[in-house]
Amino acid sequence: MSATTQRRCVQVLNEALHELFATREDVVLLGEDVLDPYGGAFKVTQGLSDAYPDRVLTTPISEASLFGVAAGMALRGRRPILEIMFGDFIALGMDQIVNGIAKFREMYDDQVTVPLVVRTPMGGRRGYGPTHSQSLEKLLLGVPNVCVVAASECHDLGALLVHAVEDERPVFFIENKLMYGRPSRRPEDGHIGELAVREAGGEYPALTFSGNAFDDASATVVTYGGMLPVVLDAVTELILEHEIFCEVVALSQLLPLDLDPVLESVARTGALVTAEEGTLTAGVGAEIAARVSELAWSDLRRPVRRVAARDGIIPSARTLEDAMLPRVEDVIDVVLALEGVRS
Amino acid sequence: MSATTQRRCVQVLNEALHELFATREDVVLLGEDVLDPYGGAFKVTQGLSDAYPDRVLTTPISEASLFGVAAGMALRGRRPILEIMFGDFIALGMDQIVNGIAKFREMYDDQVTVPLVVRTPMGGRRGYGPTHSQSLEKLLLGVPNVCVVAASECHDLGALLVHAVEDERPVFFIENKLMYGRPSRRPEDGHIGELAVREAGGEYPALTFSGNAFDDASATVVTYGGMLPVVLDAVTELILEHEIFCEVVALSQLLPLDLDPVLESVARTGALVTAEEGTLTAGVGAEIAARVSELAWSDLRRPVRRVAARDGIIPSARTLEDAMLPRVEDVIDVVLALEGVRS
Amino acid sequence: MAALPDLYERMRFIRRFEETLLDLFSQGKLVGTTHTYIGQEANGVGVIDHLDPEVDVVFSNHRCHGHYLEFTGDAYGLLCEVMGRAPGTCGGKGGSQHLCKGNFYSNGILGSIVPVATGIALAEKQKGTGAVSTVFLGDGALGQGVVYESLNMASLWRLPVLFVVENNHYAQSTPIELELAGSIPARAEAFGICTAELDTTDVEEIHAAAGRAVSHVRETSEPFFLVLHTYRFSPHSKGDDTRDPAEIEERRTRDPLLVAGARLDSAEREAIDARVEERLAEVVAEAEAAPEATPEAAVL
Amino acid sequence: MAALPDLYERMRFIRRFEETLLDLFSQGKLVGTTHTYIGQEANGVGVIDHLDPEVDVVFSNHRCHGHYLEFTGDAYGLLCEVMGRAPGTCGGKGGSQHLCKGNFYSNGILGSIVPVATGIALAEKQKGTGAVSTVFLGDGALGQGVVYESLNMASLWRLPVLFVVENNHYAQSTPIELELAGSIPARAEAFGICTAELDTTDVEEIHAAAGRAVSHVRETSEPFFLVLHTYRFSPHSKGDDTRDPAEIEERRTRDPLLVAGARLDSAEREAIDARVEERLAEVVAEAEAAPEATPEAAVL
Ligand SMILES: Cc1ncc(C[n+]2csc(CCOP(=O)(O)OP(=O)(O)O)c2C)c(N)n1
Ligand SMILES: Cc1ncc(C[n+]2csc(CCOP(=O)(O)OP(=O)(O)O)c2C)c(N)n1
Ligand SMILES: [Mg+2]
Ligand SMILES: [Mg+2]
Repeated sequence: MSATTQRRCVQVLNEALHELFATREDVVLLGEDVLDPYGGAFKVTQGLSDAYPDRVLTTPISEASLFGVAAGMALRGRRPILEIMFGDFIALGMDQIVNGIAKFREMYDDQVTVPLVVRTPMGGRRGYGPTHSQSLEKLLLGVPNVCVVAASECHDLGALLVHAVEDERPVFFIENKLMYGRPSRRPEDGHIGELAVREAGGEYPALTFSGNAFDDASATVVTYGGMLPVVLDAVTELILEHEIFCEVVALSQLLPLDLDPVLESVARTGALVTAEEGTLTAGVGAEIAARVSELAWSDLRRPVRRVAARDGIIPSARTLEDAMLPRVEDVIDVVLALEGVRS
Repeated sequence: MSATTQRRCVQVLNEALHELFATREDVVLLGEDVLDPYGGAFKVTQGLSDAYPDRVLTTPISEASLFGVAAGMALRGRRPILEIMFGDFIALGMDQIVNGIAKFREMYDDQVTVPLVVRTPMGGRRGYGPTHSQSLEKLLLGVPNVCVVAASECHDLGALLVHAVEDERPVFFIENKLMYGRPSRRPEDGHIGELAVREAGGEYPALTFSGNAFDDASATVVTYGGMLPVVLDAVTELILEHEIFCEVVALSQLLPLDLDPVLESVARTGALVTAEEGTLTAGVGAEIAARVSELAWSDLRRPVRRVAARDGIIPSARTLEDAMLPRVEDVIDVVLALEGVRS
Repeated sequence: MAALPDLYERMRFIRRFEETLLDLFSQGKLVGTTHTYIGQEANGVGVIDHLDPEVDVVFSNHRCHGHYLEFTGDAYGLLCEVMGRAPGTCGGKGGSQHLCKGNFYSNGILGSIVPVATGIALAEKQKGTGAVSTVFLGDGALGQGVVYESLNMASLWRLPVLFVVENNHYAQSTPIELELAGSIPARAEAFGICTAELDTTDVEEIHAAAGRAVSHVRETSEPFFLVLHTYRFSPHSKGDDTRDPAEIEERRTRDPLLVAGARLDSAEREAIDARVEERLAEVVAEAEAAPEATPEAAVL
Repeated sequence: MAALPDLYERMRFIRRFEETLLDLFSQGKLVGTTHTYIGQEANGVGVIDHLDPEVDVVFSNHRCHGHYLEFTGDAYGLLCEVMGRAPGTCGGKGGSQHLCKGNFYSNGILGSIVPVATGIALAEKQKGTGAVSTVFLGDGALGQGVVYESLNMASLWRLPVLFVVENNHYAQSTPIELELAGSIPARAEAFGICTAELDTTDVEEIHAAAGRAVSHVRETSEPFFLVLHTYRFSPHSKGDDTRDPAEIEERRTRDPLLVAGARLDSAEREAIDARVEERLAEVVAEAEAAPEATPEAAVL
């Protein structure tokens, strides 16, 4: 294993923050418990306040206002990075997001921009219970004029974060709790593990994975963020146990949605499955399914299927949580259930 | 015109509130400026505080907490109706909604229910500008365990509201600003105006409209709330100008989605258009399109198309607002653009 | 620092501008909504005169026209904006409640502007511009929790924010007794913030107190909380007013324009009034002649 | 009204329960998270002893085990809940932070419980039950604006809410100086709410002050704001603690168990301690033998 692949994702993000702070004077970071030696609940900001005491601000527990404070700073030429300790707490900021952050540029007739980044971890599988395990990025998809980026361990996390900070738009940078501890896995020689990978798109690219060198495949699975490893395990098992090949598209930009890589893959495979960790209804998969059904109507041999968490709370007990969140088997089952799947 | 059809919608809602207060001691109403003689910004609560001074509470401007206060009351056996003056302000309550109201029952293992009703007007076309014109019910669709009901002038508004108050679930009862002033239009002899109407579903039924007695039609248009009159005008014009017949399904229950009436209509028409006033991305239409594409795959002759507001702010100037929100012509254009539309 | 005739003229202009808006509404030349500043002019004029529009920042709320006119002087941009004309400050997109020009901003969600103004103060402090970030809020907006979150942060971080509470004793139709408990200044003092409280319509008194408040913020880079008890004569927005007419009449005896006007000699006052009418008529004529905002502008 | 041995026993039980949880965590028998009440026991015990679990209501936060045990006496339900066992209070769905049993509730979003507790008080007042609605919050949670929105409503509407602030001087890793400006009691006084403030670990003192607070709420149907300065000995949740160990050691000299224990004769104290161990061992054994929560239960 090379040095690159051994860095954990939390470290990659942390280094990107250090790089940003070193290169841009206007970057500031604020959030709860972000100071050293604690360095944030998930340790992403470690070392930052020691190095840049004036540009790292630990805050009271006032999420609603923090979004507003970051917006005010962004309006006045700073590049604030707001760390929200758990993604579940973005609900506290919805008014500032919907009625402020997302509106200022357009309603003020392009006289201003709001270049802020909200970094926050989503996702369950740690037994944190109903209010600390959700994948709420879905709540942001209906908000025009913001950008939602969902990092995965196979993306160039550092580059994504740097782009987010340099973006003139407000960017919600969704991290994942389990991802932090995993090794960053970047393509080497066009491969990650056994799978061939292509990277395409702009600043927040999508990765397309294939187990058979982009030859005929049975279906495309589109996913993002913390759900990617689950999907990769599923497609690997589909190859090994069922000799079924799927392509996987891992998006990093959820809003605005750029579905070109998905459409290209669907043109090859004729079938699409969406997979996300959030609850099913009105999830990312809904918008993707609606768009792809319309844009790739003639390519699709069967309806788009969605894999997601059940519509309900995320229980604390691991047994219950496991049953509620989408698993490797769920992805496999849906692919196998696609009528006439090529094998 | 009969007496029934002459009542304006605001009056129907107001009478339903009076009926609820007269029949149930546990019903209370709270909100900003709801006291007489003012009777609420849109006058829906008129006469209520004079008649029931102890059960109508005017509140400080504290939307975030109001959702919590209503939740606390509902947990303890009251039936609170919370009026939120403009639907745009539900963003202020998202935390209470997502992390409290929607969770209590299930995360407390069904030991409690949270039977509250949030009444709020959505919608534009009055020149109120970016923060007072939105259709934000889309933000609620991704929240499991709540019920979203969108009233339209053709539904039995009073019955919908009574059911909402009697529902054990938290119900978001979406009204529409323009609807208030319009006459309530209930089916008479199975017709509303020239269109035949069928009502189906449970407590929050859907209405299916047909211009040719449910004979062959070219497409189904599914819509709700304040968008219904726009769609009805469009289908009427399609009949008169283009001799194209569409069925219209006006949902009243948006969450949980019950799409049976849509599926039945699509089985007849083979095509579906969704129409809503909210912005396109991650709207109600996305979830409907995703579901119908999957469930009615073999019935659909063409992809589901969506009509919605452009993804952006809703400008104040009426010229700009008109250009941004979906209009009669937009519905007509999309129907006409359906490949091979039957005429 | 403006002298009384000047302060009077600006108040008079705001008054007549707002009355004109209400007229235009009745004539159907405006749609949407508007919240006029009639009766409260001494506050905006008395406070904002101490600010430098090139450096300082103002964040206002739904009742922002007076603040906007005083800070930017741009009556034409505002009238066009409210009328939905293309040369409007925000091209017609924002309308009455959502203005932005230079260092002036407003937004229509009560309370939510306060953390943004706090963030602005933080940015300006970090940049070392010496700017004062002033935010205007009503008694009703004090119901919003983000106000207290902001007071806490402004105090903790020693931010140069001037919070100006215009307590006109009503939030829409609701009298203050039904929306606000306890004491307004104590709410800021509890966070360790200096406060001052005035119950006057005298622009000179307000001007003096505001001068001290602004200096405090500018010199110490600490927040200040200025409470101005006031009254509005016009309805909340355009329409119905459920207040006791006798109460309004009683308040009109302390009309800030009367108070200030009485100190001017009548010839001077009449000359000012005439100048205001003239300027306003010009602005109205120009705005009425301006092209409507065009849909193309709304397309992204 | 409980006597000292009783209060001591309950504190001791909470202490040992929480220590046991941390042990089980280290052994990998628990997952997720937990926030222990170690060091703060005198607050929960001193306050809740005045409440009637049949009538009164408690809403607690992330650090809720002590409150739960004192109010419900249900150690088995709590341990099963935290361990993800089927007989857990909420069938394993809620876990450590999201408890509900009878008139007890907790939730893990800081501050957001306060308006809910306020609504509970409003409901109970309307129903005329005479219930006191008690809500526990930390110094950190005072950063949340909904707390002030709730204080305003509780005062305006004269609601029977007892707000109990447990100021343990830290919010997670953040010392109070970096999260809180001004004065804690003044924040409630500004809304016209009566307050009391205690800086003690003596359960008898807390018990007495809380008795007065609860009586005030019950008799006047008005809110009360009780500020208890305190300290936690254990880490914020399970793991890392960035506080100065010397500070913790110094605080341990005022351990509420030491303070109360010193007033008991040692034979009595030892008998209590032994009884606590016995009861706890039973609870642990039973919980370990209980079946895991089953997925079926999670399906709607
Ligand atoms: C969050 C929010 N809630 C409600 C409203 C509707 N509204 C607009 S102005 C107003 C009253 C505001 O009262 P106050 O803050 O005292 O200002 P005033 O109108 O008296 O100047 C209300 C309720 C709003 N714009 N935003
Ligand atoms: C809205 C929200 N923000 C952040 C958190 C994460 N969090 C849990 S406990 C805690 C510190 C709370 O401090 P305090 O209120 O003083 O209570 P203590 O833990 O000291 O008992 C934080 C930041 C949360 N649970 N909810
Ligand atoms: Mg007011
Ligand atoms: Mg604390």
